[in-house]
Amino acid sequence: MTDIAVQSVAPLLNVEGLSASFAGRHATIRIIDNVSFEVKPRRVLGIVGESGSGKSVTVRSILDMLRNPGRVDSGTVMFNGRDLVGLPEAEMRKIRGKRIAMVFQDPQAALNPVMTVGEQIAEALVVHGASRAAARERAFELLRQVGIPDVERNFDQYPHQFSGGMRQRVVIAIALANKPSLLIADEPTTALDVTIQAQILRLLCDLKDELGLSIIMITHDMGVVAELCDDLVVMYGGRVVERGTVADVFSAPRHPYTAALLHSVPRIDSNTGSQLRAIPGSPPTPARLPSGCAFHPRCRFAVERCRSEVPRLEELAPAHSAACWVSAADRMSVPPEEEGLVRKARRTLSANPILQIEDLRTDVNRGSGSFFSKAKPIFAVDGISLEIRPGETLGLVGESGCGKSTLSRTIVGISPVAGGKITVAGRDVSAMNPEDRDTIVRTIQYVFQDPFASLNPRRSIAQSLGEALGVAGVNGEKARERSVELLLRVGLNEDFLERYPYELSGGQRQRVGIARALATEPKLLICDEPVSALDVSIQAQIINLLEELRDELGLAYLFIAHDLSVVRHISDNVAVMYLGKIVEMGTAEQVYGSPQHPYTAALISSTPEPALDARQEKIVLAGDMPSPANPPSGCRFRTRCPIGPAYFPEREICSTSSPNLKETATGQKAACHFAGTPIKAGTRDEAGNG
Amino acid sequence: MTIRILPAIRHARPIGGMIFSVVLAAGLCATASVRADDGKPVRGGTITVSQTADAQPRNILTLRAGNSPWVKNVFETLTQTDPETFEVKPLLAKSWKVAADGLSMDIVLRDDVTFHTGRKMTAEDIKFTLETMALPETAAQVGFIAKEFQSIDVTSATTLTIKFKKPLANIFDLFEEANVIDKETYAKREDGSQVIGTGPFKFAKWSPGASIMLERYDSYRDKSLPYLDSIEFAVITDSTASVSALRSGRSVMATGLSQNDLVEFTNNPQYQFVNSGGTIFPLGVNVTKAPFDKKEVRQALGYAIDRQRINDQVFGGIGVPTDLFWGVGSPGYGKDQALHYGYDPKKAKALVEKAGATGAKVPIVVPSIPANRSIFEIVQNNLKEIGLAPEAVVLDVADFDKRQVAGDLGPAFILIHGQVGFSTATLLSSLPSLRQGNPSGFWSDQYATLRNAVTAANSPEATDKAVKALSDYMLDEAFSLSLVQTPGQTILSDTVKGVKATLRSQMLFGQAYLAE
Amino acid sequence: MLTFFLKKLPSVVMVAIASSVIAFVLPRLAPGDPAVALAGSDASPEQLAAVRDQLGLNGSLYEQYFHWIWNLLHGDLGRSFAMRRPVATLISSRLESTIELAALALVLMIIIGFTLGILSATLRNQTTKAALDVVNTICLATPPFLTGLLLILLLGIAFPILPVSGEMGLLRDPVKGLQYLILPAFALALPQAAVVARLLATAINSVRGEDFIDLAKAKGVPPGRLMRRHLLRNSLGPAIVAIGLRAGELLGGAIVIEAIFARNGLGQLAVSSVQNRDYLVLQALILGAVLIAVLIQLLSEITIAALDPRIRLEG
Amino acid sequence: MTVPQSKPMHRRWFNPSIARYMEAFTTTRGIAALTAIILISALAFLAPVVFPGGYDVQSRESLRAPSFLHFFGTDELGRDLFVRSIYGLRSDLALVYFAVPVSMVAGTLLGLIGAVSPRLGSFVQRCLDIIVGFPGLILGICVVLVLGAGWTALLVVIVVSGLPGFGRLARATLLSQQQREYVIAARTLGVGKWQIMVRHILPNAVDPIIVQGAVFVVSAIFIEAALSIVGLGLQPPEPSLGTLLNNGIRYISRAPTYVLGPTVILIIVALAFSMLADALNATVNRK
Repeated sequence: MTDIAVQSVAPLLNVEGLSASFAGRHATIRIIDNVSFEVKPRRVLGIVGESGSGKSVTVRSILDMLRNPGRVDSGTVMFNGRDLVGLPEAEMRKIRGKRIAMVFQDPQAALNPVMTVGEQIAEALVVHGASRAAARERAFELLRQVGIPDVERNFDQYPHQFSGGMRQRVVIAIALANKPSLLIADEPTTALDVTIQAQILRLLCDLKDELGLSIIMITHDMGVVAELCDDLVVMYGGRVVERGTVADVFSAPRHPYTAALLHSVPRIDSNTGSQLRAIPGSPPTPARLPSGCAFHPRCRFAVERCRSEVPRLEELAPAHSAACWVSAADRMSVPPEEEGLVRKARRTLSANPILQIEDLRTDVNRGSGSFFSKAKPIFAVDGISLEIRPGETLGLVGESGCGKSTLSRTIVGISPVAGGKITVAGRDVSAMNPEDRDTIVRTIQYVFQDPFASLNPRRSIAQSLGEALGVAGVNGEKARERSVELLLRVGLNEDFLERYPYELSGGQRQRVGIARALATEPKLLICDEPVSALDVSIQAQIINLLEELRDELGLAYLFIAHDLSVVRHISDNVAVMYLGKIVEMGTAEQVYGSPQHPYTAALISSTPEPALDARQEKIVLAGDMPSPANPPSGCRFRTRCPIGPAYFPEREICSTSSPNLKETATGQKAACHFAGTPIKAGTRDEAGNG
Repeated sequence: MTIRILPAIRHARPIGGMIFSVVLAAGLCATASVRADDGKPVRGGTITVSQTADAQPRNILTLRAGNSPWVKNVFETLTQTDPETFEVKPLLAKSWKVAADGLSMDIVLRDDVTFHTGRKMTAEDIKFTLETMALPETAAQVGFIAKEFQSIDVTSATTLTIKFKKPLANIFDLFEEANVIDKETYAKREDGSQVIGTGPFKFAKWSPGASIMLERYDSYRDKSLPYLDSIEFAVITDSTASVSALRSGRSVMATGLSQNDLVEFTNNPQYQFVNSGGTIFPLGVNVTKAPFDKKEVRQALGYAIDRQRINDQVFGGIGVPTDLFWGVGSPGYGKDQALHYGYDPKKAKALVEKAGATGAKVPIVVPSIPANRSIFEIVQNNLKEIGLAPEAVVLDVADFDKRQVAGDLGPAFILIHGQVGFSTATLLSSLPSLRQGNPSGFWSDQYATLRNAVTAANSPEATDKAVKALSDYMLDEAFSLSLVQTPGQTILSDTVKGVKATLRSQMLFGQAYLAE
Repeated sequence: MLTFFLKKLPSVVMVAIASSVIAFVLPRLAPGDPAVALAGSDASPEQLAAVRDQLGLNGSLYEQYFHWIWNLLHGDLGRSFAMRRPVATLISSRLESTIELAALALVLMIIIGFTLGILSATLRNQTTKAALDVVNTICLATPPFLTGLLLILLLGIAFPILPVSGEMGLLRDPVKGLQYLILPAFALALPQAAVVARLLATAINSVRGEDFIDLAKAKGVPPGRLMRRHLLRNSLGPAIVAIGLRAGELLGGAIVIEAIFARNGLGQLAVSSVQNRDYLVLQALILGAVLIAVLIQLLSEITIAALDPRIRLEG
Repeated sequence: MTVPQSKPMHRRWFNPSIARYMEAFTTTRGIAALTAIILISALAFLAPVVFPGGYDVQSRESLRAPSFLHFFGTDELGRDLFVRSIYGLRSDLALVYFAVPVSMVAGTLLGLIGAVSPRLGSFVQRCLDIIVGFPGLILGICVVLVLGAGWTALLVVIVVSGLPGFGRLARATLLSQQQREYVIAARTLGVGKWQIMVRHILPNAVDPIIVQGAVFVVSAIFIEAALSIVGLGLQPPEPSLGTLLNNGIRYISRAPTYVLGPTVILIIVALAFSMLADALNATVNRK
């Protein structure tokens, strides 16, 4: 990622004053307004912004691919000296996929489920004039190029037979088919796990160098920007608020929003004693954009002028522009914020665990058998033991599919227990009879990932809270009082009672979700990815709230997340899960400070950090997590393990015996025959698949 | 066009009657015996006849609409009445003699008759046939006549003697319907696999619900007959479809058409009407149920109903509005009596008021047949005018029939009887409306006496007198009111000649041939 | 596939048993008597009783049911009361007419449905689209018997082009047979086609919102290919379910159409056996229809699985 | 990027779902459907006021062609066909307005039984499958025969015919809702099965059921008409669109205008309700 500053080279793509809007039934809504930027050859431009900032609309406008009823209002998009705006559809089709290609966010959805991957790649060539045979030949080549193993066989597979990472590789192969000069990647790694994200970022990086591509990378993750991009455009409320090289912007952000964004994300190496510096409020929706500078309601530097006049994007330093009245006035970068508030002291921990799990197993294939045969059991949770004491937070980390959600659902009785023992508040509830459930309900509550999905859209907040209070035996006028109390507790107020979820922002909804969980006055909250569906600027608010509640109410948390930084920030203890088993468990300091299991080490290494100094060689795991229906023998991690038999064939023990979770030299427990072995960073792709 | 789904059943009813058509012949263009034969008969050829009801080979001894077009071509009877002269003519019987006391009859048979199996017909077959007619499961309308037999004695292969329990004036009604059957194969007729008779045509094939095929019987006793090689009877339940079949030349003859479809052919010289058989539509009331336990109310019904409008609007004016059940013009059919009840709603209303029945609810049971439903609509309108409150109880035909057989139809009902053509004596016992156990629940000593007088009458004058006396009594009691009698009409293309019909509208193709 | 059928077997058997009971009981609950159809309405009560006895209708209901089931398991459907023929013979003699009608209607339904559906999903011009919508709604809103009637009025009476009543086996005379078939099949297919069209259009429009369509567009795929390869194949599911549901209806539900167009199909047989209370024929028809409906349902599941590699046949 | 919605119509005292239905009647299609339905219903139910003479005024003027005196002509018994058509419409609408809601409620409950007992739920589903498998009209005919022709039988037939459709929809909603996070959330809160059904699943089943209800109105009228055509509809002389068609068909060659009036009315009604279903569907599906 060498920084070749090529200021003089003519841009490949020049977007100038681009505006687009959606024609609604009642009004036309401007989605992006006067967006300008340029992409230089062989450079990666990052476009960063939260939901509703207009970043996707911007790139779709470039290719005239706005969904109905969107349309480009004005502006020019010069590509190779030709204006793409207003180009006839037939002409445009010759550019799409041929000169400019696109990679989408969700590889799950981006591939046609009823066509084989080979066909889909070949189609990209056929529609631009290639013969069938040539297209097929080239498709094979492309599959190899993007690192798909066993190309002959996989060519005729359907997308659903591929893992998420492999699918994204296919999408990239489609994009590269016609050797385009510009690749637009719309959040290409957001839907992927950390280890897979690392793989894909590495692949993009390699391809860029290999093919001389220019890339527009859309993301909300400053970590990804730091890792991959050369130039950066920050968008907010449909406008560009800051533009410059990544180095310049990261070292001296000129717009308060950029600065706040950079600081609101927890760092994997950060001190856990202080609160996160959250941005107050929530990102605006295009339909109700604040007047003046769209950021002013959330900006701590806002002055009167910000409320009334839209700031122009001005070059405040060489090749570094920002749209801010305040920084334009003093031509200075945004001053760093003072340290976050230090949290209140934690309550002392009592000795008796509130939740204790011993050797728990959950069969997710139960009940799907037929009249004639019982279904083969699939243990998504396979022999897990852990305990949580009052006031303590256990962070549970793992990639999607590792069984962490199944574990939490088993604890609250949604998934049936197949084996082992669950003890809640001293009572063995494994049988899940009505009294057991009663104990669980009074002790444990659940905060869900998606605050929209977990609130019934047809029920007002008062009704949703009332339902929870009803279970706790609080009804009538009392319930209302209590609801208000709960709302205040989570930072909302009485006004919200009569509202419906759709009137609330994501952060507000998640607050309601937490309030609902608190209604029965539980001792333990299970937080299942409580912030991953939220915008970056909101995540910090919710994490701060959870920490506050924990400290004030003495709650214990089982905090499930795939984001290692967040887990580090909030947790006392951390457990790392892989394929139904815990592979490492210890205090946050132990696990993050000196990971003993190679999987933990790889996870930590793969997490992109929003800092330039973080650009270092990563441990990139090869391949995907196997299916729990068919786990590998011995150590379940051995197929991907950088210190396992895939690289060190002499380590046969990994294939034959399953390692137990045992104490290591540094104090935490790890389940690895070779715990603590140092790992060489680098790609393991070549050997990993096969 | 009629969509005849349930109503198809209607054609499964017996129809009959030639007397009726003779009377109408003067008024209508049709003639009974079809067209004077012009030109010489030609051998060979096949024709198609369309009929609306399916054949019922099981019921060859009963009058059935689905059998009428073909059954007399496969089977023959002892005697056959000339529809024009009413003269009883010998067919399989060579001669007969009734004893002076009227209690026995000697019959001499032809000796050249063979069944289609090739076996010679003997007196034993006649005995078997007549005995089978009497069996209840045969369900023959005239079966009750055979029950009056004391004995049947076969005296030789060609002679037999029948002894009666009492003199039987209507014995020829029985003979006319007693299709002589083959004792050996009778059981196999049921599914149509072997339908064996002595007629000019053999029963070749039956596709239930679709068609019947008749083929020439080469060993028929008259070597020149029949002229045609085969006849196909296509079952086309839909009346309009029958019309198109006729128009397209696919069929040369159609039976069972609705009045609406016939109207189209009235002025077309290429087609002829054969008015034969017919149907009586009576309105019956149960004399044991209020308000019809009062004679005034029953008589009021007679005055209330506009029979002429029923004839005009439901039957296109083709029928005869009449108060009598007997064949129009048959012995004892009193023209004045037929018009006994004129349409007089005022009088009817007064009668109802007098009886204190104003506002009485009258559920009327109606079979789900278009004609009956339409009649009901006029009847209920008429009854409302005289202050009664009629309501419909429409029953599907199977349900209705079952209740009619059981005589359980409630206070009032509109029936349909297809027995026009039988003698009055026979009708008295075969018509459900009139017989003992009738759904009107009506029976009296005087009624029984008058009925017996009709049955016993052995001269035209006596019959005339007895029937008129009975009619007077029935009109006064008004337990069942005949509303209208309509002829069943058959339509015939002029490409086929020599088609004849029996007294009860069964078609005879023995001498039919295709025009050059 | 075999395991799929095996897995479905218990529920199919259950449906079969339940429908056999219903098919047996329901017609018998209706007042009326198969013997009346034979004895005639003029019969005396004694004559009727004698016929009943001859038909074996005097046994208890249990006896009759188990007798029927026993014979059924031995492949004997029994004998029609009214027509005195084996039920199997009767049904097979009507089968051709019904199958020809249903098959042609099915083909028409698919052709018309897909054409209308694809058109209404692709048309951009709002006016034509609205017009098409109205046409579609009218088709949907007009029941088959009405369509049939209007067709008879138009093509049978006003402009006599096609025969409007009767039939001819396709095997006997393909050209004439088709002439007889076309109007009833069209009347039968039209409203169903509108349903298919509507479902297909909805499905296509919802698939249009999928990311892979954007990807295909970003590849530069032209509209025709986009429709064929991407939109249509992913939208077939609901249409196939609808076609499956309708196919059963076409087979058994052509009753009114058969009446209007004077065709001797299974629908007419069913109606006449209801009228005659010809229980055994009716029972066989009902049971057959239910089983065919179940079979068609399974077939559409198989078809959907064959079209969509993601779906595997499961019990 | 989702299309941003303008703020939905919202009134504090309104449940948002009711508000959404109201929104259906702001589209052209919705307004047209609603207007048509209100007009049709008003005309039908005010028939005794508009035509106080009733539907059974007979005369000798049979089978007349349409004229200013008789808009649709007269029938075989000389009755005004326009009057009879309106009264017939009244019968049909009365039938449909009563039977369809009953069928909707009953079908929904049957479909939702699975929430209480999954076994019972799939059993009920099988039973509904049998109803679907019954050949066309035969089920209707059998029911009418058992109950006797008339209002009751028609009501039962319509209700029963609707059950599979509503039942399946409700069950589909049930199965999808059971996977929804807010239902799982309620379960983890310890909310009872019945309460979950009433609070979460039922309200979500209502949308598709109402749309299907509007669609089924059309089918219900067709069922009435079809049964009338086989002679098992309402009892004479009470007219219904079906009996009018049935009679009209018999006179189609002599008086082709006979069937036209009832046909046009039937199509208008069907069209209005299809459009209503469309309008509701479009609104309900707009998230």
